[in-house]
Amino acid sequence: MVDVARHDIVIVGGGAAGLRAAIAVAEASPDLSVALVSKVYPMRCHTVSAEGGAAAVARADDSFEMHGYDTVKGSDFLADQDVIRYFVEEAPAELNRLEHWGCPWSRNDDGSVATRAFGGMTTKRTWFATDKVGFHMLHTLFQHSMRFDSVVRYDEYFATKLLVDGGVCRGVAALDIRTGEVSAILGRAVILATGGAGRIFPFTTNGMIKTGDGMALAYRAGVPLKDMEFVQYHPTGLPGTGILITEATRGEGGYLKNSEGERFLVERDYGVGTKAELGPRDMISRAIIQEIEAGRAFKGPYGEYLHLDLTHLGEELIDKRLPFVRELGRIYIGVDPVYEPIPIRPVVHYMMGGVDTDIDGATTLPGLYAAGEVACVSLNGANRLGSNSLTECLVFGARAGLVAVEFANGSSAGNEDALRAQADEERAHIDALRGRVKGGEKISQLRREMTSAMEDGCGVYRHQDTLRACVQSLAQLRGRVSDLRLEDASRVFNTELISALELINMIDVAEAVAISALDRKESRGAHTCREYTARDDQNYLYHTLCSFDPAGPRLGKKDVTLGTWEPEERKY
Amino acid sequence: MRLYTLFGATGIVYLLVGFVALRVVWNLGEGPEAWAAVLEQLENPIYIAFHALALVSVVFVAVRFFRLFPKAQPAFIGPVVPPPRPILHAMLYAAWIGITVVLSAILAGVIF
Amino acid sequence: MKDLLLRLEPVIWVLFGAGILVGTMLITGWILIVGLAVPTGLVSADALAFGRAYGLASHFVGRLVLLGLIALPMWKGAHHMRHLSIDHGGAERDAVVAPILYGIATIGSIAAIVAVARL
Amino acid sequence: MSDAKTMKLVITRFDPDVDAVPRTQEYEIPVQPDWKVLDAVNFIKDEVDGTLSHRWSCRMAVCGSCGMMVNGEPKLTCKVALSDYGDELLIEPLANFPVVRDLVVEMEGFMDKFKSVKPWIITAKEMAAEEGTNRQSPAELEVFKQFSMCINCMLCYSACPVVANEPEFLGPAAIALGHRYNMDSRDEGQAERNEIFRGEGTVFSCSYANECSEVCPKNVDPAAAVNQAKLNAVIDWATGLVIPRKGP
Repeated sequence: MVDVARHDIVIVGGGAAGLRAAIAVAEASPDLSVALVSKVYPMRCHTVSAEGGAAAVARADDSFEMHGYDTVKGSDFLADQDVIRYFVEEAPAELNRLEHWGCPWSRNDDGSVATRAFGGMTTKRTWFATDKVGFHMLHTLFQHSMRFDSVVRYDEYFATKLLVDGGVCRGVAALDIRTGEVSAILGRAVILATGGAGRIFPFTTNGMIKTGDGMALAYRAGVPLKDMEFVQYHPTGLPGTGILITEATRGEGGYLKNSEGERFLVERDYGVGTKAELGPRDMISRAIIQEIEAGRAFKGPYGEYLHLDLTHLGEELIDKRLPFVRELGRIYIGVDPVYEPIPIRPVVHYMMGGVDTDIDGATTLPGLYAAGEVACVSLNGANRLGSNSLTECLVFGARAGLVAVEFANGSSAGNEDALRAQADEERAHIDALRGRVKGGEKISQLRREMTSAMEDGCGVYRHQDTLRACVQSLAQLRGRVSDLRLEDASRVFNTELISALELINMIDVAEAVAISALDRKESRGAHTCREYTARDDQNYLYHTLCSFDPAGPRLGKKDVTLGTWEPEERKY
Repeated sequence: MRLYTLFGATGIVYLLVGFVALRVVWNLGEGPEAWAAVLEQLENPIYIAFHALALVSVVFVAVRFFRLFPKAQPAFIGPVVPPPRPILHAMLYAAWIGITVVLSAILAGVIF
Repeated sequence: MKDLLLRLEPVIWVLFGAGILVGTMLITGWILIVGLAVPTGLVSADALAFGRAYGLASHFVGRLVLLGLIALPMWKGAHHMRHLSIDHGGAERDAVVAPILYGIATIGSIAAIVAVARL
Repeated sequence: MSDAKTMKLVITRFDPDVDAVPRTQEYEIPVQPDWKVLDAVNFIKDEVDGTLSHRWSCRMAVCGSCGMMVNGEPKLTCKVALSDYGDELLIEPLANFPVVRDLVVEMEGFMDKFKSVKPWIITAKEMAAEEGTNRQSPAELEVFKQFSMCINCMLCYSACPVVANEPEFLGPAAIALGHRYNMDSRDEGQAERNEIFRGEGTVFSCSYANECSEVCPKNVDPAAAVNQAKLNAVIDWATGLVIPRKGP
């Protein structure tokens, strides 16, 4: 029988959203025990790679109204407007807290926090700590969380299943990577904060760990995934590695140029108007692809690319505000941006979609909450604005934490035997997978097939026929993944086993993305169909829901919450 | 061998230099005969070789430590703000060379 | 002994720091002239004739300089040798090594005080 | 990419379930000219030997997972190019840590040290979120910013000769972190941390070998932090009072 650990709140994921939720619980109810379950040590979580900044109204020339409007327009009117309103109003307090907890925000000369311009934002409202904002926020949150004794960390524990009793989520089964043992980590509420799933694509800014685990966990427990077709391509990734070159490069005044040396966003009409390089990400990514298709791109060993030119900004500004970009350029592509333009191309960056939640982070499964990139609280709609997501992790991480406390206080612990039995079952399942040498499919091979199917079907521009092919390939892969071959039979730090479990998760998530995309026959935000080029509010102003079914995903709809801002043509 | 090991190893030389100097000064207090005797001892090749090694050691220590020392100064020590690192680095060299020149001049009978 | 050492760490570290910084500055000229130039005849031995040497050394400033250039390098030496010992597999023997080394430096320093005081 | 060449990687293997002591295994693999060392290890894991265990994630030198000994030197493997080395490469787990499996080292001791320096803002009175932010001049930020850049990759522990012989030594990264908070104008916890820094196996155990700073992939310069912390601890000890805080 598996070991059982009892807590009050179980949080899965140690990045910004998970840590913020843990801190919220610990501050509000020091007597509640929090389990923080994370497959990597918290400081390794992918929040660490965020670069550009976190948005919140900070200046006199700004307002909640403006931040809200920018966000809803950026979302192509698919965001829920009650969520946006709550978000913009809470954002400043959340970033203030980070400041109080020690985040080394960059400063103005008078000692106030400095802000920079970002894509799709009308004014400078992006708080930053040079260009390592995610890194500093994550470390600040992690270090601050250490002061709370009620937060018990389960570092390098891989959650593989949600434990549900009486229709209420009451814990997770988790694999201790270190020992190979599965245990039941129980609580009266569970918060998912595992982040995104960029690794379902071959070319992504995301770290190796971003495999959509939380999405898959909720999905298989019957919770729908929402708006999965909206995958954000960041306009500026390094060819080859996909390493992110922050939008802050453009916020600080950088130019995008084609092979003719032309600032195409200014010279040609891509709908971004005077915003030029500071247009929203979906539009700029499309513009880059069109430039490539028009033959105005450079050719390199990793495909065609354009230039991000910072040379006019000068060494001093680059060293002061974009030192990480300079480091990344030099190390990973051999280009010093002070003297040469950086080669870039659009790269998968962020999942707008995720586990369907309401404004509280509550899912359709009682006792289960989600926050951060794993969730789709519907702040980002069809396209997220850069620098809203770090703030989202804080605002909705905190809210999910507090609402989960309320739920836990009114909820029982559930039937421990029943929960343990589910974890026992999970252990048997994992034991059968470990060292399964009789299998015929290679992990890396299936992963390659999955990512290439996703690239072909779910790129910046989508075709109905390639999308259909993608859906078919993924359905086939879902079958083949049950015949994985694993060579490593050891229980100790078996990363091959983790890779297998991650692959299974990714295929589920990828299928939800492809099927949702095939169903939306319009172009909105990041979802752009070649055959259906216009936005169609008549037929498609709704959230797509995708639910798990052993026979294949089922689709549903959910209304968009409108309010202040009426959908209008998205023109900058 | 790592450079820091060599740096630590100069400790042996320093300890011995201290004791040799102690012996010299001690003998000065004993009177002219003892003084003459110790000066004669210093002419022994072993002593000369040792002092040559000691000279190499102090130069090595100075070059390495004057580079490391400035960054060991916090940006402020209570109310005191130390000079910028390159300036502190230069000041250490200036002090070392200055003191050495003056002390050598005195000991060599050039001044005083 | 271990507790005493721990409590004295700041003092020892300051003496070590002074040894490496001030000690180096004072001892260089001494080595050049007394250790090398005079014994090799590069500088006339008259410079260190008893009368002149005694006169310089017994001056108030002379005593201080001599005390510095004798005692401070000893602390630099003792502390560095202790670390050298630890860095080469000697964490265990440190309980013996450290008191011996610092003991030598202490005795040397007291002797130095006596040596310059009786001039 | 073309012009692939073949390279031999000698990797330390250790599975506590099977091996009494670590052994080495050789892999001949095709490598690309623009690969980092990590890419080669990943290639082996994915295509040659699924039983090899190592940690990695961000592959952009910021998550701190992939530290290993490369030809005897602690390196962040996603940051160092294969082309910096010859045709053969020796890859071992980070030195001075117990090994869990293959290239995976035990981090718990490090995490305990990390927490022991109280790496959070300590103030007599907490500010409410609605009160806005503290004022901190760019110069005040500059004082500690460098020390806040540590990614906890632990290379400095592998390079430190003191850690090698005194595993309990608090070590470069943890001391640098404590010092980072001590030097933050928003913090009032210096007295508490200086008390910690005067304890056994902390700042005064450092022999200023400077090796930590030599290997640090993020130019944190932990040796500077440790030695600044020494001076502060001495002053704090000498005055017996909290250091009067004053920015530059």
